Amino acid sequence: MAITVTMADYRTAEKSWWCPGCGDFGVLSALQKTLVDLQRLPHEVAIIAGIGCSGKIGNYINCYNIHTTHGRTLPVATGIKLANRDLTVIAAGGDGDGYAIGMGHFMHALRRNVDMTYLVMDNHVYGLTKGQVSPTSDAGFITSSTPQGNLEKPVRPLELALASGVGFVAQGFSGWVPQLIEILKAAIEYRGFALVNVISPCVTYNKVNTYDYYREALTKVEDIPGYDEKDRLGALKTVMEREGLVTGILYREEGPALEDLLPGFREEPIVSQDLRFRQEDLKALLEEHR
Amino acid sequence: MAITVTMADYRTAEKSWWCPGCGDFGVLSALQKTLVDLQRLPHEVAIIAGIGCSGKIGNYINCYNIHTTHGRTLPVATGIKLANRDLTVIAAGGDGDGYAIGMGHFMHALRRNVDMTYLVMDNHVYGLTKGQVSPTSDAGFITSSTPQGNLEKPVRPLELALASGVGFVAQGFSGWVPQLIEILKAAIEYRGFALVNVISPCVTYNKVNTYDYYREALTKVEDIPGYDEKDRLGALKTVMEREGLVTGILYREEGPALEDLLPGFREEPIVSQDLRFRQEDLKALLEEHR
Amino acid sequence: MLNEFAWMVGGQQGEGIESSGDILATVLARQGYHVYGYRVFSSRIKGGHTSYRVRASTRPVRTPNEDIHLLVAFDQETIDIEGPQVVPGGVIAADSHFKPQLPPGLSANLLDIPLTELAKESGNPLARNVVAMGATAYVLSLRLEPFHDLIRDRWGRKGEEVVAQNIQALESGYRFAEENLKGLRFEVEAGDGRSRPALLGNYLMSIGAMAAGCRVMAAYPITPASDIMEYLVRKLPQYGGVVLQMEDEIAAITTCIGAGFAGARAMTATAGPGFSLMQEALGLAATAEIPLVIVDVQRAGPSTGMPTKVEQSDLMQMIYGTHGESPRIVLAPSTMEDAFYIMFDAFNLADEYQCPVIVASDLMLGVSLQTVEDEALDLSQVEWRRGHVAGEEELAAVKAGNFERYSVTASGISPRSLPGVPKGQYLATGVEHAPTGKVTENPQNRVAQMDKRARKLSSLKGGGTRYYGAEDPELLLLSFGSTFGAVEEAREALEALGKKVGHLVLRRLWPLPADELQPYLDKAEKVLVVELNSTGQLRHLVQMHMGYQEKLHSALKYNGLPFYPREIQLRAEEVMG
Amino acid sequence: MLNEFAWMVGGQQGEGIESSGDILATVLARQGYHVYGYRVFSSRIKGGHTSYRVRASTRPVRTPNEDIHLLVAFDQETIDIEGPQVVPGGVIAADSHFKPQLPPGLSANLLDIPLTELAKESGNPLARNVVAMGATAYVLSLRLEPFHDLIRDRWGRKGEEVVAQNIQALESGYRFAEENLKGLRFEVEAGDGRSRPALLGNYLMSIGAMAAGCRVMAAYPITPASDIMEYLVRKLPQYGGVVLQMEDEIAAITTCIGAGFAGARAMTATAGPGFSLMQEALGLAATAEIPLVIVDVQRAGPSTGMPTKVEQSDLMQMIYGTHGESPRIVLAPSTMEDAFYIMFDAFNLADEYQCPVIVASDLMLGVSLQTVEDEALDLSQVEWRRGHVAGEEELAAVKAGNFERYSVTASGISPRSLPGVPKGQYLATGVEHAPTGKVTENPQNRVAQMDKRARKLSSLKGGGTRYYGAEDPELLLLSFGSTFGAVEEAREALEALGKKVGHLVLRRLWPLPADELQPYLDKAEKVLVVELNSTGQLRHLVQMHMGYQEKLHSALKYNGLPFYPREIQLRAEEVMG
Ligand SMILES: Cc1ncc(C[n+]2csc(CCOP(=O)(O)OP(=O)(O)O)c2C)c(N)n1
Ligand SMILES: Cc1ncc(C[n+]2csc(CCOP(=O)(O)OP(=O)(O)O)c2C)c(N)n1
Ligand code: SF4
Ligand code: SF4
Ligand SMILES: [Mg+2]
Ligand SMILES: [Mg+2]
Repeated sequence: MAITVTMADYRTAEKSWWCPGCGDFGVLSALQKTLVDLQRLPHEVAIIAGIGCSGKIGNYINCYNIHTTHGRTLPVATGIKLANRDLTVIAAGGDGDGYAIGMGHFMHALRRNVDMTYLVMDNHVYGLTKGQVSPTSDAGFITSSTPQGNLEKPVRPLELALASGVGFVAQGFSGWVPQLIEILKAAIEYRGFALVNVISPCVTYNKVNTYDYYREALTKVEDIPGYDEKDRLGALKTVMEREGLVTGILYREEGPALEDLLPGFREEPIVSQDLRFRQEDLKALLEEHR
Repeated sequence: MAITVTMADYRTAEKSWWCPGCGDFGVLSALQKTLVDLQRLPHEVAIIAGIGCSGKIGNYINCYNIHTTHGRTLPVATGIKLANRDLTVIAAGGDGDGYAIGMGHFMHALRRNVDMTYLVMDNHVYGLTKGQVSPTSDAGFITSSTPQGNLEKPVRPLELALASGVGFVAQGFSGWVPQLIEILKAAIEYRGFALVNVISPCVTYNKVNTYDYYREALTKVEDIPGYDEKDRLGALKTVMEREGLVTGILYREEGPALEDLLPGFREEPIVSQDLRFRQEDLKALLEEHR
Repeated sequence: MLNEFAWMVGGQQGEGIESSGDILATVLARQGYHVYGYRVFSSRIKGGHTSYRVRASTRPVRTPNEDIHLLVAFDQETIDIEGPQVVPGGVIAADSHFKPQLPPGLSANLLDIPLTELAKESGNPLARNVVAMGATAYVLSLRLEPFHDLIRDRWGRKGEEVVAQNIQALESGYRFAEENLKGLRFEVEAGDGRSRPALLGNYLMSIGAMAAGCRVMAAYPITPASDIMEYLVRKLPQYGGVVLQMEDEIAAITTCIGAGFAGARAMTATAGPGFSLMQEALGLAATAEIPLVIVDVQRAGPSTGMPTKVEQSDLMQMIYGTHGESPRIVLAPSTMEDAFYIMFDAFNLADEYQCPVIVASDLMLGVSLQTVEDEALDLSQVEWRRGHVAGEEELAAVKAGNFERYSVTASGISPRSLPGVPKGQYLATGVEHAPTGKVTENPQNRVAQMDKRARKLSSLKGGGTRYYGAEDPELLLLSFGSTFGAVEEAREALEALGKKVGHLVLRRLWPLPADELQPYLDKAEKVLVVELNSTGQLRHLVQMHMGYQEKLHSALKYNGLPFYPREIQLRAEEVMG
Repeated sequence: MLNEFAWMVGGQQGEGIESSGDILATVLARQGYHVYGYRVFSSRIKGGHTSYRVRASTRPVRTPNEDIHLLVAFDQETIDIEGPQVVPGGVIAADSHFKPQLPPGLSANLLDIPLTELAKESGNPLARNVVAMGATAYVLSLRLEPFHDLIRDRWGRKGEEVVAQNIQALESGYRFAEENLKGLRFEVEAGDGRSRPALLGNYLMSIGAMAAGCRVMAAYPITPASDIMEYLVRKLPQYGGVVLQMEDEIAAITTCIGAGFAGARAMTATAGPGFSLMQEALGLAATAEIPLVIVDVQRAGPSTGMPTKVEQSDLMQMIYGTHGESPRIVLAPSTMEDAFYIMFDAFNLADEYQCPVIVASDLMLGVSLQTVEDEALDLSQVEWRRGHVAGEEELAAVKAGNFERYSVTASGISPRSLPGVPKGQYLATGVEHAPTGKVTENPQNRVAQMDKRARKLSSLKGGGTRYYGAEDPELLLLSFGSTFGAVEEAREALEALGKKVGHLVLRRLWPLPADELQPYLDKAEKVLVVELNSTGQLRHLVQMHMGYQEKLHSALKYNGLPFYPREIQLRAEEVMG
């Protein structure tokens, strides 16, 4: 019984709330296309979105969606994956969501290594709250909350991820959808935590980091001679030297996901298991306290 | 008027609640000695402690102390420094406090770069709550919350700090007090955010990462030929290759602290300024809305 | 001849609706009208229906109302949604470009006006809203010069050509309306000619905070509180202060706690979700006795809820949030002027009582614009009280490290010392502590410290409760916060109908000023508690602490919109029977 | 002949006080005594006074009391602090090594016993507490064999020599006491010979959770809740479940929300500070209608407070925490057995009502040890209700992407679908949403969804309120949680004095089961609400929702210690006048 999944399956009837030209449109269509290419069924996919313009993505993609509180996509995604390991789990949010309020969870998800994809729509600004500085904003960037320019060093998510020891680190650009689809496919198929930072311009509040700017500035790792996605330190060096302006799969290392290591964790998803206890189970437990 | 500060000035009458042999004793005395060496007056020093065995430090050192909620030392310290930039501000807490619940603040303090020292008493375990796994616990470490061994990759604070772009990164060992004093002096004198991760063994709940273990395993950067504290990537390489088992000042780069960049921020501490508004000030503000 | 009129513009978000409203409000305010501007917007950046309502009067106005004299429509949706509010004989000026249609049943006059076309002709295709201003001036019989002045103020920097284009746009709109409406317009009483500033409540609160000495502000962006951070980040540096956008609300509040510990006046501003995240730290400030001011600009909850809609539903959390039992003060401004003054009280009380003070604002108060009288913001009226701060003399006798920061006093208030001051060293902590601040679990000490902290607030005087209306009211309206204006108008309307109605406005919500409430509650036959929430939180608070179960009734609204005076009046009549 | 006796051991933390208490409790439980063990400890790892109290009886015991028959003192501090609780004629067995002194005024008998010395002689210098067990056996006239058995069970793995050493230590203690006390000992009634398991409340709760199908547990360590995580991390993997220690409590609760959304039964356990951090996420679960169970093992607040001391002071936050207005259920177990059963109710209600359920435990219930009857934990008594989960058939008719997860039903409860089930896709969100879950700010929809969520709980039946005592009581004692045992003993004591006293125990705290309370409150002349907090939170809840202001009185305690029966009795007598 070959069910064929098409783009239509991943669309919803909702009118988009995004501004025309917003980078998130590219991300949405890349993600939909990826899931179609992978022939995942919509009901077997869970997308966990944060709060922000980016977090609205759940309104536009037909699958199981949860819109969390601001910054909490990753622990929510962790819970979903533990409860039902058969699902394709994708956390998606903005740079503020993931790297400001969600920073703690981000750093810990990297090392916890539950099998999921984390897709960050990084526009270097707070879109939904109307244009404040974000953790990835460039130094000197002028916003409503930094009228004299951003004074803080930007968070460098790729460098942090590489330094953290996680096994899959990539960056895409919503202006380069075909590459993004390839990255997302690899990320979803990767067994473990996969970071995909996607440069997704905000056409309304970020007049500096625009599509044009990135088309000029970004280099694909495919185009860097001798680039080796297995060399963590090399990847770090490249990212540092190029100030994060690279796209592609920057690092990939196969290894077990947390689910493969958890003692007693079964192949069968928790939600499908028979959860009933027997009186003997109880008895055995009480016996230890006698 | 030469007031001389002595160790006695930094002592309190409190009986210690730490276990005999706890690494935090070494940290406490190194810190006291550092402040004496720097001849800082106790009332000009503010120590911001977290929750944990480590967080009890404020009970034993006579200066202005604040014991925050778990994990919040760094923003509290930020507020103190902004309010009174003349103070010597030292945040101090445990590995759980700083790298678990406090991880988000840690990563952001690194890039915000307010002038303060962050002293982490890293024992790779939760002491005060009786021995659960901590973010820096070794892989496989057995604790009450990881009875089958820790499955997560340890947080590598030094690597993260180096990757974040902060200007001062050091590691000390509470078994090597003289080196620790030198590190702390440099950190306190450094203008900007200075991370000092101190390996401070928990003799009660960590029987793996003991004094003896560290005396064997640790290398001082002074003893690494050609080590260059100005080379960020080199530092990262050394730390990665040696799995964090190095002590000394790993990286130092002079540069302005946030306070030096803040528009309108005065030399005179906020708390000493005359805060009263004049009716003219008010008038001028209202004028803009007419 | 109208002595009051209302205007509305509606269209898609991102189409300049907000600036249209601001322009009209400013022009009217400059001519001596009292103005109230209220925006309805949604959680998206571009697109989606939005509206801006300007109410102007020769008397002070403090709330929006439902009757619109002129509706400017940039799309059909605006006519469909907002049209029913247009008064009989009112005008709907709609851009010809979308071929406007009056739905059946509307008795308004349609002015089908080529806004887009006229703007293009003026040479500035973006000047659509200026054309609409021209039509507005005609319909409301307003002089054009003040619009000219404003155009010069706004666009003067861009050169004479731009000014000329806008003036042309303005005049073409006026002329078009004149030619087509042919005298079908409203005559309005002139303003008193006094120009008044018109500001958002969020700005008045920010100015109040600065004026009250706030020099450290740390926050995290959130609708509808972000304005406060954004205003202060522009202004505070002029006064040596600093604003930091932190990584989250926990960092924001704890930064303020640090600054407060060090002796600065520090505040944060947030809305529900951020306020929930602050609960743990709130308890720290209360227990370590650190002054702290939190502004909660309430929006429709729970959870993310409706970020751009108004509600007054965080009251219970303000009072009962955080685990355990700890003192805090909750103040609610109910007028724009008080949004300014209340910040002085907030900082004074925080310093005097060494505890968190929560200012309960709400979206309507925060993002509405209102004219205020210049004299109404008067610094000579404010006090400056910093509480018991032990200086060098007082500390001179202290033995090193023995300062009793948490001494058990009769008032419950203990002297505090500030870092940097010799001999004042102590440990501030959220752990239960001895008078020196050092940790102890001694049961007697525990009770002494709990009682001391609780006792502090028992000396609070003067809750600022205000009363309006009849001596012996049949019905007492009880309100707080932004509903004030609507409730007052309802009361006046009822009074005009010969009903004996009173209106009691709470200012201090916690500790509940029972002494101030009691005489009124005792006297009233029935009490109608008006609140923008679904459960009647204030009503329950009164029941819990004062009783009066049988007398209390609720007027509740929780669909995201503010109360209109008429709704309150109807509910009041229902309750009076 | 005593049918009940109490024993205490005291010394410095880290000296094996806890294991001494556990040994005695186990031996007594094996012999058929009903046992209650209560530890007093502090927030430090080594050093600092600590004590462990074991109360044993031939009848069930549910609370510690103040009278001690035998106090084992490892230091002078123990004698000074705990000595006054020793009954006249009781014994203080103190280690000679610290030269024990009876302070003036104590009428107890001092047994100056070389515990350290005798341990050394036994060949195991660490066996000091085993020597003390020997003395205990003598003083309380207990047979030695059960101690032998326990020694074999505990140390058997370490080889015969260790066993022999411990047996020698035990016997030397017995002999020393025998020789020195010369018959000065208590005769106690024998136990019924039924061996009963003795467990911490935290463990019973953990077992209850597992038995109720909880398979995902995420938490962050915190006293006194960590036991739950630590117990489950050892046991859950045997049943295919998983426990994760997260980076903080926000991660813990949101992990549970994710698991709940996916259809697992998930829980977190925490204490006050962690619970405060969970406030924002609590509102998400309530608004997105995701089942969630949170255990709050309350400790003395506010802020960090006294982490190792008991309090019941998070009640208001459980009910009114988080911004905005959202449904939740709060249950409080008041017995050890119910700590087990209540987890079934918690998970059933969370699933049925699709909302957070908070289990209000407290430190005393959590870390005390008590014997339970084997039959008392009976799985055939429990129900298994998962609420309305739409399966494939029900979803078959759904048009792609149109499942109405939040349909507005009469009961307020809507069908939910689980990820992985075809056609059930929807958006779960804390933003106000249409029936499909998609974001909308429509005012009518808003009211419909708010009312729907609120309506859910109105169908809740059976709060589980229990009543004990006189038909027409002069005084009604109202309690919840761990004070149950003490209140019952007080009631029995008053009854024995001929007073007509009733005792009403709440189980569901929220929604307050007014229907169950009312008949009792109506009948009672006076009501004494017993709670371990300083403001009378339950009392205020009753006032707020039911009135009865004049009848209600409070018995409060907030020094960190549990209520003793006598204290409640005294307060009751005071109130009765
Ligand atoms: C606890 C909390 N704080 C603040 C907010 C307000 N808020 C909504 S979205 C957002 C940030 C948006 O920035 P980002 O994550 O970069 O998303 P973008 O809109 O740029 O896609 C903030 C601060 C919130 N919803 N919850
Ligand atoms: C919000 C909150 N969660 C949990 C705790 C309990 N707690 C106290 S200390 C601590 C961790 C201690 O570990 P660490 O920071 O490494 O300090 P150490 O005791 O090892 O020095 C925890 C989880 C708390 N106090 N507050
Ligand atoms: S504001 Fe920016 S991020 Fe948000 S929808 Fe518009 S373009 Fe996209
Ligand atoms: S438990 Fe460990 S960290 Fe805590 S005081 Fe003892 S040795 Fe130090
Ligand atoms: Mg963004
Ligand atoms: Mg630690």
